[in-house]
Amino acid sequence: ATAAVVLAQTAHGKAFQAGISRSEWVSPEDPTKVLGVPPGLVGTRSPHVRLAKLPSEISSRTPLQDLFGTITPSDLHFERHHNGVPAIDPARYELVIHGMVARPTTFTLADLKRFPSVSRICFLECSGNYRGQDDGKIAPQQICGLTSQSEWTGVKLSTLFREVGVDPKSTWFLAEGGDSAVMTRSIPTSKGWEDAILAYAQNGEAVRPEQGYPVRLLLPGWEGNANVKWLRRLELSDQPYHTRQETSKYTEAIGGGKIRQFSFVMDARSIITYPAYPAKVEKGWIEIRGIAWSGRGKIARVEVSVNAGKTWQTAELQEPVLDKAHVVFRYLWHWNGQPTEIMSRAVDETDYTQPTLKELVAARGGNMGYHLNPITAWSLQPDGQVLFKAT
Amino acid sequence: ATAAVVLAQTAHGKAFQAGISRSEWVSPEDPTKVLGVPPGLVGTRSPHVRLAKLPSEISSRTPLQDLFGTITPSDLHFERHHNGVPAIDPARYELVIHGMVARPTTFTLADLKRFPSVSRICFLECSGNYRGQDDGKIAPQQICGLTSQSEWTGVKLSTLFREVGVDPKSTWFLAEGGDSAVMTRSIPTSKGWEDAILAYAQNGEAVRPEQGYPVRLLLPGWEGNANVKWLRRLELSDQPYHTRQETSKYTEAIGGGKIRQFSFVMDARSIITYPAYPAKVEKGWIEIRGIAWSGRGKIARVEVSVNAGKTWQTAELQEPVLDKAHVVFRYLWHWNGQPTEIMSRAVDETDYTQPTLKELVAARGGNMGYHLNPITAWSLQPDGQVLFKAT
Amino acid sequence: LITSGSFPRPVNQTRPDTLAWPKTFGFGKPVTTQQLTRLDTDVRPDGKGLPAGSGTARQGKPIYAAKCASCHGPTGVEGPNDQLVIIKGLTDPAAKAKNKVIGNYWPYATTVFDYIKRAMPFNQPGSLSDPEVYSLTAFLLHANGIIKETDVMNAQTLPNIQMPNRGSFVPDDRLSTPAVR
Amino acid sequence: LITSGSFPRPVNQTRPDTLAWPKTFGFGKPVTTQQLTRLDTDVRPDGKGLPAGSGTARQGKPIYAAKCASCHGPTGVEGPNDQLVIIKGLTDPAAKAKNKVIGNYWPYATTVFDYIKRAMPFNQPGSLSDPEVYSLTAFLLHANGIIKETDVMNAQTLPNIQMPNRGSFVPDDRLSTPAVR
Ligand code: HEC
Ligand code: HEC
Ligand SMILES: [Ca+2]
Ligand SMILES: [Ca+2]
Ligand SMILES: [Ca+2]
Ligand SMILES: [Ca+2]
Ligand SMILES: [Ca+2]
Ligand SMILES: [Ca+2]
Ligand SMILES: [Co+2]
Ligand SMILES: [Co+2]
Repeated sequence: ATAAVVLAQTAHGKAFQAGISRSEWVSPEDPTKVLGVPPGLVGTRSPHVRLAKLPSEISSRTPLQDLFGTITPSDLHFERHHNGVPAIDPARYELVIHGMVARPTTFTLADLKRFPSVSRICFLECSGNYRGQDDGKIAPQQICGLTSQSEWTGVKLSTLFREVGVDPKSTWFLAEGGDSAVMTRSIPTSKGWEDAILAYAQNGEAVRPEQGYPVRLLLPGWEGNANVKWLRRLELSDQPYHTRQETSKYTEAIGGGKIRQFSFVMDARSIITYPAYPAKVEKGWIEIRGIAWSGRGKIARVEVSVNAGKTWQTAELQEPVLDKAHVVFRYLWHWNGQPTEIMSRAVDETDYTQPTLKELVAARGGNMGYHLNPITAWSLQPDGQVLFKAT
Repeated sequence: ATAAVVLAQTAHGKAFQAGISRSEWVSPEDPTKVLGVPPGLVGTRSPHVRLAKLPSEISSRTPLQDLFGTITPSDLHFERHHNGVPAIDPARYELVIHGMVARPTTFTLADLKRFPSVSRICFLECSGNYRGQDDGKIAPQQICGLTSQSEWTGVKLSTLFREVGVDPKSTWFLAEGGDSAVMTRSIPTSKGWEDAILAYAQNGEAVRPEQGYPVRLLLPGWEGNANVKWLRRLELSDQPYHTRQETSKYTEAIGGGKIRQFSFVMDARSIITYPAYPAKVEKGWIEIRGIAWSGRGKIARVEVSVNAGKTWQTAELQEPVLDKAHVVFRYLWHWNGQPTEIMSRAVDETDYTQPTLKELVAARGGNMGYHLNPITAWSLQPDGQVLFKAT
Repeated sequence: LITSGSFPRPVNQTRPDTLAWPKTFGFGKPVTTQQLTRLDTDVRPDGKGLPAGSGTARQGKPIYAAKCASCHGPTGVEGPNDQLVIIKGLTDPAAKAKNKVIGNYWPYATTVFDYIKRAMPFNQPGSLSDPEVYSLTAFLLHANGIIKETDVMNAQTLPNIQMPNRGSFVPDDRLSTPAVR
Repeated sequence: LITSGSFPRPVNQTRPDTLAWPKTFGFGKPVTTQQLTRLDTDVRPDGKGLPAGSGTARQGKPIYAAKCASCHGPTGVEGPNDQLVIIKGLTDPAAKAKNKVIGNYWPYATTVFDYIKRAMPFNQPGSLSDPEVYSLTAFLLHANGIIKETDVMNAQTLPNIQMPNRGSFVPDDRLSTPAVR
């Protein structure tokens, strides 16, 4: 169709040649009467779709209320880093594994890709992922937008442990990043044998810079900070290192003067993402939608209350329900227009049930801190406004 | 950390403010000594990662050999359209359902999103997805890059059929797009009741323009062309319409003067994506990797031959193995450096086994055409080159 | 031959998960006549959907020359875009196999009308009047040796055209078996 | 108290899918001494990893003023960035609860050395010499009331510093139960 393409190029040549952003195009009155844009090199979002993370000085949050399903687009994956995102040249990249190993080894990126590989869909979540606001005018993105989900591909850490001959006496290893925080965390060696992955791909493509390009540690179900990005070194040891991140930070007071350390696992959680601030709703049939996840394993069920927690009904879960993964839940409800509160609570396969904020704070001797996974309530106003309410 | 951010903005202010592309950054010699880029609005690819579709005049192909896992990044999803990608304003978007229905109804995009929703991961594939080349210098992208996979979210078509009261006597419906081809296909009404979806989301976000923004028809397992994009109208009928796409195109000669029409289902297929042209390999251990899929249901197994089809071994499948979805397979192999041919064949739950090209063409009376899903062989040369070979 | 019986007639199944649903959700609005007038322009083989108006090959000839020939060639065989008219007297088997056009491949004449109306000319889609489309349809059917130059194509005559290749089309026979077909 | 026994000691399990694997794949290269000299700078609570060199709070004071005070305040409490030194005499409970710094929160003094060396100053990470890091560590420990201004911090003395809050840290107690903890 040479002539057609010549014509197409007359109209759209720049887009075809230069991959010009679709945002420069205006929607015609009747698109059936205008020849469209020819096939391109890299796709674009519709200019009518505005999606963005919400950046602060230290993190950037996923717009949970704007998303569907369970996969987070890689460019909207939450960010949390301590000294910024480094720009790493993959040709110079090396991963060193040493310490209590028989064969201290350095791997290039190409080396890592040669090993037997694995893919899995799982969530990541920062353990500092909770925020409330008194006027209720906050969206899921603000409340708990420090969680996202990807399909990760990489090499099982156990495969590399085997390759370098990890000493059976090793109980901890240090994971170190190549960012300018030279981020370090101590991880139990058992997690490395169990299900840790060195991920070099995310949602089909190379891990994004914000998520650890070219290689990150992935510890399914464990707090984001321990999933060290831009991974450059693993040192096998017989004790933890007590780095700044695992002492000064990412520890939480739990009452009686005690501080919990090495609290890796993310407890079960859920949030209704629709209806949720800033959406407004009409009375009538509403499909209540949200996501639920647990670092302990699979979600067993999600319960929804439409009467401020008085009674609870079981929501429908979208199959497949994966281990340590965001799962979509839905509950069909007829709203009569009267003010009420709706909320969801996740129950995982260990029977752990997502608590209210009050229960959580009480269990921790009155302290707030990391690992806050409370039930989130949405208060439906007579005018259809949906406001956050702490539980 | 106000001061830190002030400093960060001095260095990176433009990126932070304007979401400047990471491709404008240069990797420093030692990234641990340079403060990184602060959290942003929308993530970017590493400038070291070059991923692109391969556009022709009428389609654009997914770089299968460059991808990992099963999800195709939305901007690399294959494109096939007949009169270009329209620019549709979602505020003016309407879907009309009429014909053999009790209540002819027009739905806005917001209306469609209010109905009970569903998500599923499945592949799409153009039924014209096969290409060979005599010198063997073609990558999976050229051979069969007209297939991609997404997590789709939308409303089940059966939900809308129920809403508008589809006449039980309806056997076919017309699906019509709002592009400038005003693309039309006749679809059996039974598929609508069974598992068709009107998808408004793809991999977490709105369907991309190239894939049918704001709403496309999704017919899991059925040839791409029938999954009408930019969907604007469904007319329920008691007979097919015999549109140009389903008569002049997307029909195939099968011998004896017969032409197969309405051949919707995509037969089982697989391809080794590593090692594959243009990769070069070394002798030693190689993880053979690829994807397999079937429009008839689940992949039962994938078999790999490393001796030009003389013997076959069962490959490992990455869980979860989903219905009508790309699944990753792997086979660990030690290459002694001698020339050989490696190939994979998919077997699905109906026991359909992917044929060679010769078997396929013989079964169709010597004809090529649509629905060519042959085994793809890769010929390993002594120098490690990997060349395509037709079977 | 493709009949409506070629595909299973679905029972209006009730999905188990819909049992607790209201009869209708009530989202959406009734379709208006204006909407259907604008959108419902499709044409079925039985002629349903064909508009008023008519045309002949003789009337179509100048329209074709003005609006189509630049892409499909002066006589519909030269391209550069899709060949629309049979090339006669081909002997090379490869060339013969590719010579699949309206006159020797398409099963229904109504499809010609439907497609031209919705998609052509490629660079000005949706710009033709119904008489123009009838005339162009007649022109292409005549050029392919199906009708006479003066035959009038309209809502009555077009569905009655017998296309030579119609009997070749068979429904899908693959799914009853795991065999390669 | 956190001990190595707080987490299960793993058996070097052999995954069933690895039984047919070679003993090693042989991908990668042996680590060199030069690589470890460059990379292996971490410091454990037992002092493993501490380099040669030493420093005192007195030596650290001018370095702090020159390289740290702009972000952490002249006395380590004013900010704008993280508070590094205990604020004494707080009465408001909310303010007291936030007063969690090196001197009253951190369990090990080695962490101060390790972190400053790897990440500070924020805008010039990795720029300090080992004696500078010893001196700054001594300065912050002194400012927090842990050591004297003239105490010499080096590979022998630093691991012996007893941090007051060390006994407060307990291992994770959540996973043995579905209860909220
Ligand atoms: C600017 C170029 C251009 C012009 C002008 C044009 N066409 Fe086309 N035509 C095409 C292209 C390109 C295709 C193939 C579209 C596709 O693949 O979906 C096509 C396809 C067709 C087909 C379908 C052919 C087949 O075998 O499936 C018909 C019929 C047709 N055109 C008729 C016309 C008529 C009648 C006119 C004038 C009113 C016209 N075209 C003007 C470019 C053009
Ligand atoms: C340009 C600003 C800046 C300068 C200069 C700076 N810091 Fe920092 N410092 C920070 C920031 C920001 C953080 C928090 C980083 C994070 O959250 O991971 C921090 C954190 C720290 C911490 C950890 C505090 C805690 O409670 O976890 C210590 C200790 C520290 N700095 C010491 C120093 C020393 C010593 C110097 C001088 C050699 C210095 N800083 C210079 C900005 C700075
Ligand atoms: Ca494009
Ligand atoms: Ca923790
Ligand atoms: Ca960015
Ligand atoms: Ca087909
Ligand atoms: Ca119609
Ligand atoms: Ca060390
Ligand atoms: Co062409
Ligand atoms: Co601040």
